[in-house]
Amino acid sequence: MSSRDVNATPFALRGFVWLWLLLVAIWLAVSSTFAVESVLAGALISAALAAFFARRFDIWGGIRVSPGRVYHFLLYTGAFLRELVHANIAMMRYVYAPRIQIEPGIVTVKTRLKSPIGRLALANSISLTPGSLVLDLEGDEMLVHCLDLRGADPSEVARGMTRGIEAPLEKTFG
Amino acid sequence: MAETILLAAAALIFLGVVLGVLRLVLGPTAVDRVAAIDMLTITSISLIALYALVAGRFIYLDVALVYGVLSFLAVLAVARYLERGP
Amino acid sequence: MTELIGSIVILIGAVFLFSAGLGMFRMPDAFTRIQAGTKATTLGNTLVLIGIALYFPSWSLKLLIIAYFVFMTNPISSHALARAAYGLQGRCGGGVRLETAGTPDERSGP
Amino acid sequence: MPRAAVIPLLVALGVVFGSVAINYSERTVLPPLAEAYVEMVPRELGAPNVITGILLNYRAFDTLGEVAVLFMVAAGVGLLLGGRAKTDDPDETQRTAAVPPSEIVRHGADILVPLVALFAAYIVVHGHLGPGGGFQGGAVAASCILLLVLAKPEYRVKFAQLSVMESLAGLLIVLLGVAGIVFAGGFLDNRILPLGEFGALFSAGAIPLLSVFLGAKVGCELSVIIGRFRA
Repeated sequence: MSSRDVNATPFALRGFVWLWLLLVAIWLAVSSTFAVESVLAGALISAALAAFFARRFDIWGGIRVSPGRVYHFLLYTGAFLRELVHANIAMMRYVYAPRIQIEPGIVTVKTRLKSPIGRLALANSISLTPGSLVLDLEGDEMLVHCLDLRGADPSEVARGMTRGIEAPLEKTFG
Repeated sequence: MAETILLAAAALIFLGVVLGVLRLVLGPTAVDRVAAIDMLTITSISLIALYALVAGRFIYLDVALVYGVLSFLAVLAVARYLERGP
Repeated sequence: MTELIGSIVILIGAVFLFSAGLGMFRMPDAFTRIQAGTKATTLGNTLVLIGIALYFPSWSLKLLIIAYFVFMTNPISSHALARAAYGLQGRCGGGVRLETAGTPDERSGP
Repeated sequence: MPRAAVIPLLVALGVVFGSVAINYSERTVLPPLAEAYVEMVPRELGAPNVITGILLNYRAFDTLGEVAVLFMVAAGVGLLLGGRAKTDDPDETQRTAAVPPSEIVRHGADILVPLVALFAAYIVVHGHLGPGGGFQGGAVAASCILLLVLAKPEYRVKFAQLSVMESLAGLLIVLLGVAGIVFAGGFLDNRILPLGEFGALFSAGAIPLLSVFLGAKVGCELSVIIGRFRA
C-alpha cells in the first residue's frame, strides 16, 4: 500500500461505493429501461445489497479505479480475448483430427499477483483458454492441467500461460 | 436466407447436444457425467436465447439468466460433493 | 443485412458448441473432456449471444450480462470439477484416468 | 445395464422427444377459460403477466396455502435434522473440513453472491411484468445461501434471523390480505393500491408488494432447509 492511501476513504466505504455502482449498472442492463421508478428501485435495492455484502466480503474493498488502471484492464481484456479465440481454434484442431494424439500433463505455474480479485481473474483466464485448466491455487503456485505437452518444455509452457495476461492484471488490481 | 442459416445452426447445436447426452450416458466416472452436464447446460443457455430470438420475446432472456445461475450452482454442488469423498 | 451477419455469427457459435460436444465425446479422459467440453461452449455461447444482439440491438445490454455471467461462472465450475477429479484420483486410485507426464516437480524443473 | 443396451434406449428416447419437438406448434386458439383470464387479468388487475395475476389475486388464498406447506416442510426438516446439527460430532466436522474449497471458488463466491442476490431481487420485483415472481425469486435467493454454504465451510446459517424474517413476511402478507377486505373487494384483493400505468414497475396495485413478501418468505424457508441439510 502506498502512503497516499492514508488519506483515502475507509476500506469498507470504498468497497460499498464500487459494489453499489456495479450493481446499479447490472440492474439497468438487466431491466433495460430507464424509467424513473425502475432506476429508483434498482438504486435502493443495490444500495441495500451493497451495504450488506461490502462489509462481509473484503474482496470489494481492494478495488481502486484510475485512468491508468482502466487502460491496463482494457489491455488485459484484449489480450484475453485474442488468447481465447486463438486457443479455441487450436482446440478444434485436436477435436477434428482423425486420431486424437495428445499427451496430457500437469505443470506448476508461479504467479506474483497478491490481490484476491487479480488472482481470481488470472486463474479464470487460464482456465478459459483451452489447453490449460487450473486444478489448484495455493500461495504463489498454481497446478495447471495441460492438454498437450508433446515436445514442449514444461517450464516454457508455464511461462507462456501467464504471458500477456499477468502484467496488465498486476497493474490493474495490484 | 437468414432463416436457413439459423436452422442450420440449431441443427448443429442439436447434434452437439446429442453427443453430450451420449457422454452423459456412457461416461465411465461420475466426473465425466457432471462434465457432460456442465457442457449441456451452457448449450441450453444458447438454445434458450435462440428460442427468445425466434419467438421475438425479450423476457425469455430472464429464463436463460436464471438457468445459468442455477446450473452453475448444480455443477458446483456436485463437485463439492465428489470432493468430500464417498 | 445485419440479420444475415447475425445469423452467420450464430452459425459460427453453433460450430463451436458442436465441437464442444464432439470433444466431450471423443476425448480420452475426464480432464481432457472437461477441457474440451466446458470451454469451447464459452466462446460458442458468446458468439450466439452476439449474433442475437445483431438481430435486436435493444437486447444487447441484457445479452451482455448473460455472456459476462457465463464468463464468470464457467471457469469456476470447471475448476471445481477438475479439482474434485484430481482429489478423487488420489483417493480411490484409478477412478479417473490421467496420463501424467511425470510428477509436477520434475516436469516444471527447478 | 449392459453398455450395448444403452444405445437403442437412447434412440427410442430420441424418437419420442423428436416427434414431440417436430409436432409442437404454439397454441393459437385459447380455451374459453384461458381466454377469459387473458382478457380479464390485464384489465382488472393491471398485470401483463397473467399467471402472476391469477396466483396473487384470484388464487391468492391457494398461494398462501402453498407457502404454508413449504413452511411445514422447513419446520419438519428442522425437527428431523436440527438436533444433529447442534451435536459437535468430531468425525462429522472433520470430514467436512477435510477438503476445503479452493481459493478460486471462495473468491468467486464473493463476487457472485451479490450478483445472484440482485437477480433474485429483480425476479421478485418484476413478478407481474415477466416470468418469475415470489416463488421463483425466493428460490434464487436461497441459491445465494447455497453458494455461500458451498464456498465457505465456516459460514453458519443464522436460523433465528431467518425465522424472524420469514414470520414477519408471512404476517405482512396476511395484513395485506386483511387490508384487501377492508379497503377493496375481499381477502388479498390487489386494488388497495392504485393500478398505475400498465407495464410500469409500480403498477398492478399490491401485486409487487405481495410478490416481495412472498419472495422473502419462500427464500427464508428454503434457506432454512438448505442450512439444515448441510450438517
